[in-house]
Amino acid sequence: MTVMEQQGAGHAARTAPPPAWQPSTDPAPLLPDAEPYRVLGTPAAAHTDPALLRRLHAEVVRGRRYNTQATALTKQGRLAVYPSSTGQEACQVAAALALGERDWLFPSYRDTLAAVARGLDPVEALTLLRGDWHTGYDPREHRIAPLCTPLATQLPHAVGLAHAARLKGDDVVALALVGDGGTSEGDFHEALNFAAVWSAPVVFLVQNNGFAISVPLAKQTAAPTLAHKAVGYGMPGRLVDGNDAVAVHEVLGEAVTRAREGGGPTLIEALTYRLDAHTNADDATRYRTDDEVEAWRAHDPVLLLERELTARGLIDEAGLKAVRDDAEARAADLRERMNQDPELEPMDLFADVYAERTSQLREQAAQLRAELDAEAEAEAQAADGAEGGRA
Amino acid sequence: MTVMEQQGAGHAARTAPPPAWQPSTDPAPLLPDAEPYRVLGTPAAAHTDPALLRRLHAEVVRGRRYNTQATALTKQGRLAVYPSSTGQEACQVAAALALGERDWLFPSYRDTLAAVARGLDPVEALTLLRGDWHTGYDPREHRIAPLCTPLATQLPHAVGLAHAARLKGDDVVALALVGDGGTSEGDFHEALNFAAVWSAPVVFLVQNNGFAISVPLAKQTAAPTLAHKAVGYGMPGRLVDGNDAVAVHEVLGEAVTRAREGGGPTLIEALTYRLDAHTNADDATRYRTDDEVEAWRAHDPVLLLERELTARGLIDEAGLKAVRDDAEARAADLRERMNQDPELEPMDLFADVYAERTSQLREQAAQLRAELDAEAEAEAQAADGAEGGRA
Amino acid sequence: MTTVAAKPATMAQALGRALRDAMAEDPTVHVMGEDVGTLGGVFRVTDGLAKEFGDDRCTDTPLAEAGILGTAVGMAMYGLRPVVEMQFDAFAYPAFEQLVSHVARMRNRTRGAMALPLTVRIPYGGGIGGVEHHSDSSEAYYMATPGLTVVTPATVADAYGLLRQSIASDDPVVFLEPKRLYWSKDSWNPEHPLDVDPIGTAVVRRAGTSATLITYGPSLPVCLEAAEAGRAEGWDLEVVDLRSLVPFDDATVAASVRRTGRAVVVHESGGFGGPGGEIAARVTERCFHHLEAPVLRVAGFDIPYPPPMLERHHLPGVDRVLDAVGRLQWDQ
Amino acid sequence: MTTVAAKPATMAQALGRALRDAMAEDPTVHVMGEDVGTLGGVFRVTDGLAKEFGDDRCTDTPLAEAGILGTAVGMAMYGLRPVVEMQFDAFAYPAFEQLVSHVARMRNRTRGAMALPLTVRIPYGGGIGGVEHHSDSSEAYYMATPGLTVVTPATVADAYGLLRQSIASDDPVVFLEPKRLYWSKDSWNPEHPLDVDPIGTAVVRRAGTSATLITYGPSLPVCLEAAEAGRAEGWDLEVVDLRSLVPFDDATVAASVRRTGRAVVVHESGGFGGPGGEIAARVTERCFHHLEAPVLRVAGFDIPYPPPMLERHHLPGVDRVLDAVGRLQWDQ
Ligand SMILES: Cc1ncc(C[n+]2csc(CCOP(=O)(O)OP(=O)(O)O)c2C)c(N)n1
Ligand SMILES: Cc1ncc(C[n+]2csc(CCOP(=O)(O)OP(=O)(O)O)c2C)c(N)n1
Ligand SMILES: [Mg+2]
Ligand SMILES: [Mg+2]
Repeated sequence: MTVMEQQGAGHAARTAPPPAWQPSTDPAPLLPDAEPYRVLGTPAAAHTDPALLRRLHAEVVRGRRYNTQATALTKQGRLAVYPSSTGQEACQVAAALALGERDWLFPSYRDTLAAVARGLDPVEALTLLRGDWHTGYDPREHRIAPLCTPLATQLPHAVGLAHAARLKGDDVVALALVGDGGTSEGDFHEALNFAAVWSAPVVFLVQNNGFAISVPLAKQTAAPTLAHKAVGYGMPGRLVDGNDAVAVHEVLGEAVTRAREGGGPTLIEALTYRLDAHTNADDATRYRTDDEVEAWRAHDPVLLLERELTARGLIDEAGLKAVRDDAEARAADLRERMNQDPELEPMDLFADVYAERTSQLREQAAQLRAELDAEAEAEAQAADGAEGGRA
Repeated sequence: MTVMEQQGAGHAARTAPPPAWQPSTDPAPLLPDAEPYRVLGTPAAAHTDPALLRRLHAEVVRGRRYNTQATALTKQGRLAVYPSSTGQEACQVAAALALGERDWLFPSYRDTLAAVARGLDPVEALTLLRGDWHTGYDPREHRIAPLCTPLATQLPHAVGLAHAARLKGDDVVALALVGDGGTSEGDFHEALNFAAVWSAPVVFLVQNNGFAISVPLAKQTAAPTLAHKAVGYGMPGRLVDGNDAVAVHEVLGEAVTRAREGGGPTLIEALTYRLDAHTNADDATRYRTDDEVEAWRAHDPVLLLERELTARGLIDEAGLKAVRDDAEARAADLRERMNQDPELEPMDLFADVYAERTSQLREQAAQLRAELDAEAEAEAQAADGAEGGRA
Repeated sequence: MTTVAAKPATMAQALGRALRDAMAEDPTVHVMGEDVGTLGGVFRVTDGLAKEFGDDRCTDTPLAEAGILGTAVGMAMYGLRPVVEMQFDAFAYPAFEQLVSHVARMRNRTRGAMALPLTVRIPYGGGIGGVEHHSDSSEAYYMATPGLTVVTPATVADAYGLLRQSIASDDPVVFLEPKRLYWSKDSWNPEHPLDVDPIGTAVVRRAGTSATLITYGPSLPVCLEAAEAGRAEGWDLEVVDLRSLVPFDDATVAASVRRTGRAVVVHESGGFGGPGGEIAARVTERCFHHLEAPVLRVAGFDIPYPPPMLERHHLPGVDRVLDAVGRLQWDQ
Repeated sequence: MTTVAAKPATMAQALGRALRDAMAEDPTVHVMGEDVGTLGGVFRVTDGLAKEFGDDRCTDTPLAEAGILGTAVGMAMYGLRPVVEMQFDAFAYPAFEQLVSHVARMRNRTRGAMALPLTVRIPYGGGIGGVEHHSDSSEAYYMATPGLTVVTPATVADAYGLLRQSIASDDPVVFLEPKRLYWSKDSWNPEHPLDVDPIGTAVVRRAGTSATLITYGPSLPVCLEAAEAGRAEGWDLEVVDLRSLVPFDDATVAASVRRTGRAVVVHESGGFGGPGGEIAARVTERCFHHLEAPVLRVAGFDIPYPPPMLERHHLPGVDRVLDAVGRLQWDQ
């Protein structure tokens, strides 16, 4: 049958593709608000629970002190490297507090503070950065994934874990942290897409600190905001002032609840700033001005909380001092324990490559064993004043 | 200076992050319309230039015949595989026509028709799928990148090429084609992001045919539409009826012009359907119903054009026949030329791995040469009735 | 190990059966990948699994290999045993970072606290007339990545048994399926299908005295055929099937070469930087004074995999294997 | 080739100078990567380039390695000569598919019509106390990929000369920069900086008669030191610096081993499936009857690269090299 046979002259009738290919969702509820969500410094702050404010304050102050302590430890050679979260403590602390006991945290290299705020021993949290054996803790025990260095690669892990938990019927939520730079990686895209298609109970928190090492946000994206990426996956995007601990805590809390109740994933962009360099090895003066840093110091997460507590008369000098003393004591404990040399066992190199060592690894372990023995013997001989030759 | 010193009691003053971290663009203009753009079958069709309608019709009919011919060639063993674009001819043709002489086309494996409609000899376009030496044509001569099989990997190439052209001051636009499934790959994300950040003159056309082999769109994405992904990169997204050649042509034309004038990239989602199986090797009955296929046949791109031409009295039976005869003649020519055995030179295996053969490749080439000579000799001996042994 | 002649099946069927049995026995086994559900996979290996076990156990994922493997990592972190299908060898490359930086290292990174019991099935190699990117042999990449177990069956019985063992392994396994053997048929014993040697054990598929052909996967049938043809030249060739590249069975391979005094490594993967170099080097290290000639290699050429019309010139065939055997300095 | 003693410079400086000179001479040379602009790269190799040539010639890209390499492919298709920096070895893995499926094959796929003159600079190897993922040796992956040229300098003069040659090459080059030699200082001749042997040529860095140490990149200084230390044991060791793994200079290497009759391959990359297997195998194929002992290998262990506190146990050092030399069957 030709078209000619089907119809006569006149305007062609409209046909449309079958409904499956039609837009399925209204994008409006997925779009972030134009302004980042804030509580501190706004009238809404008056309604914030004083206990929450105090808790956030204590944790953020501890976090700040933890950051300065860890940075100091790099100078003493006690950490191989430290990517500081100074300035980002509100996000770190809120991330930890948003999660329940059985939930999982997926941190990046910059997020040891979140792990510590979740209750992990800071020495364990810093094991990898110390240059010792990796992770330092059992991820399953703490429900904290290993610190992740390859950018955005932990995001699909979070999605898979959350999905597995849901399949098993456990009401576990996974919270994954990533930086503004990390959003450019393909793994970010794939993870968010899987999460939305599977409606997995996972929350993505982008700490947008404006830089990926030296590269400013404008060279990273042309999007209205990073939160706008959410709509392309069919999940809601939220924009929040990342230095406002109360706001981040609230937005994260809502997203975690939504995920737990089967509502699927959320993408949250928190606007923040790292006041320190990228790591102790970085020279931030090469790519940003003191003025910029100063502008952000005026919006410091500690300051915002202390201002609110003070304004509402919820803390006094003594209270502030108590919080600082507590933070100081923890830092002193960390310093002391990090100043002890870790026990190292070179033979561990072969211990966990596979469940069972291959014959090749057994041979290599034997070789190293022999070398270490010879070394020890040579040292002993040298100590005895005897002449030591090559081992 | 502590906070206490800075201020007295009362409500904390509001501070905000410095402007660089604020949302920079209004997302509204980036969002696609809720309904796919259509011309054919709507009152707007009345204003379409008759010459354009005729041109599109002739090309789409040719395209359909090309598709059936190529599929037939797989049955005769003349093509190793053919991923048909039957049903998607409107997109293929519009993509070719949207581009100027110096613009570049970046096709996937399914887009040989777009290359042919752009003027490439169909035998050259099919060289790779024939199982012969790759590409078959000089990409620079035709400004058609090699057919790309690894999904979405050609998209960053298109961005890089468009960017390079702009840096050189050439007003070249690159048009990259990808499927709905391909949008899930990391390379899609990275390419769109680079394009937007660089404001590269590139247009992305997603042919959303509802399936990635057997996987339906609902398992691929939860987004309102694929065009909504655009906003996450800061580029406009457009949604169009991909079986409406006039609409696709218009939307592509606008995007190409915008890119050429320095307006940056556009993401276009064209809603379409492949009426054939994924390739000749696929069995589409495993994952879709006849009803669905029939529903789409009623929205066939050929039909839509013929209905419009007929309705406006722009074509008669003789005109239709002329178009079909032309398509038939081209198909016959293709069939005839594809039925000739291509000339194959096994030694070409080593010709283009590097500009200059390594000593290793020279040795390997010598080995193959010796084997081929021995084979030829053995065949000659066998033909002479002599006893041939192992070479 | 001998296969009790019973029901003949193709390798693809045996693999499908292995997946089914593993899923039936262990509810933590999940199959995931592109087109593995409704379609049953492009090679139909997963046919019927979604129907029998539901979409949640056999899942058509979005089209993104890093995402597939990355989410599988997360699932394994939570205690599942994901079995991932990569559609073709070259389409596993997008997941390379996940494989090398996470899959291979998670156990080590966590001092054994968090092993990843996941299997990545990759159809590999050529000989099926595939166009570009459909015939890569990528085993060299996986071999060079500590933490991965690399398994490849060459027989129908091994396809079943080794896949079951791989899924049961607490370590991540790259399970390489020789595409051109998918349709190879053999009798095997469905009553005792697990009755094959463990991963890490090479098997002498044909005993011989003149020289050893060391091979695996798609090249095993070629070597067996070459060994038969070699009898006409007066050679009695031994054929060793490696079965896994990691762990590598040095003992079996070296014992064979010490017996025969000569060896040729045969594989389809490119020669330069391919598995053969490693194998030849370690055999030589272990058998130097037993060798009458250098260990030779017959491999694919060092070129991108050729198009269907030329692949026969690339693939190591019987003649090329016997030519190499002929160069093992028989006169000395 | 001798380097006229002149201005001493670090390897990082020589590399930066090579980039600068290439950009100055050829306007189609573009540098791109993460932090290569304002910051000058995390190793400061690209310091000053953005200032001198502008952001369009030295570009801070978005953070996405597949995107960086993929867009570089497109730029090369249009006639530019991109020089891509990957920040660390392990962060090149996201670009693996682009590298293997496109960069390595574009010339072949287009029958030579579209070559890709691009250079991928990758800082590689350990010894700098880097945490996880910052010390990988990934050369085995690139060696096994036909179509790639794989270059690695070990001296300051070669850093300059080989990088210039790589950028000038019409084929894609993976240019591996030994991280721990970035700060190595040497005199070189800035007047004739290009006066080094071409890519594909191995160089005897120290002549000797007892055995040949075959090495490259970060292990060259170790081998030279071992050769000096070996004098005390009565060995006069020859040291060959490969300079490029692809093309591989069979002639120079085999000639040396035929002279000395013994060889040890030394590299930092893992042994199993690493470059050493290939090298040992091909040396043995070519020199079998000249060899007094099997070619031995000293390599990193077959483990994920260890953390800073343990890396000294992993890295091949002088003692391990001399131990291997000692096992070259001197009594026979
Ligand atoms: C895949 C990958 N590429 C590159 C790097 C090197 N690198 C480490 S941190 C960093 C910048 C990350 O920026 P962002 O995501 O914004 O996080 P931030 O450091 O600001 O917290 C880069 C490029 C990496 N770790 N992983
Ligand atoms: C990286 C990669 N993964 C998998 C494949 C195998 N494959 C070929 S086509 C296809 C489906 C693509 O679907 P879509 O993008 O919607 O394009 P369509 O075929 O519908 O035109 C798949 C999975 C591939 N070519 N590349
Ligand atoms: Mg950042
Ligand atoms: Mg599709």
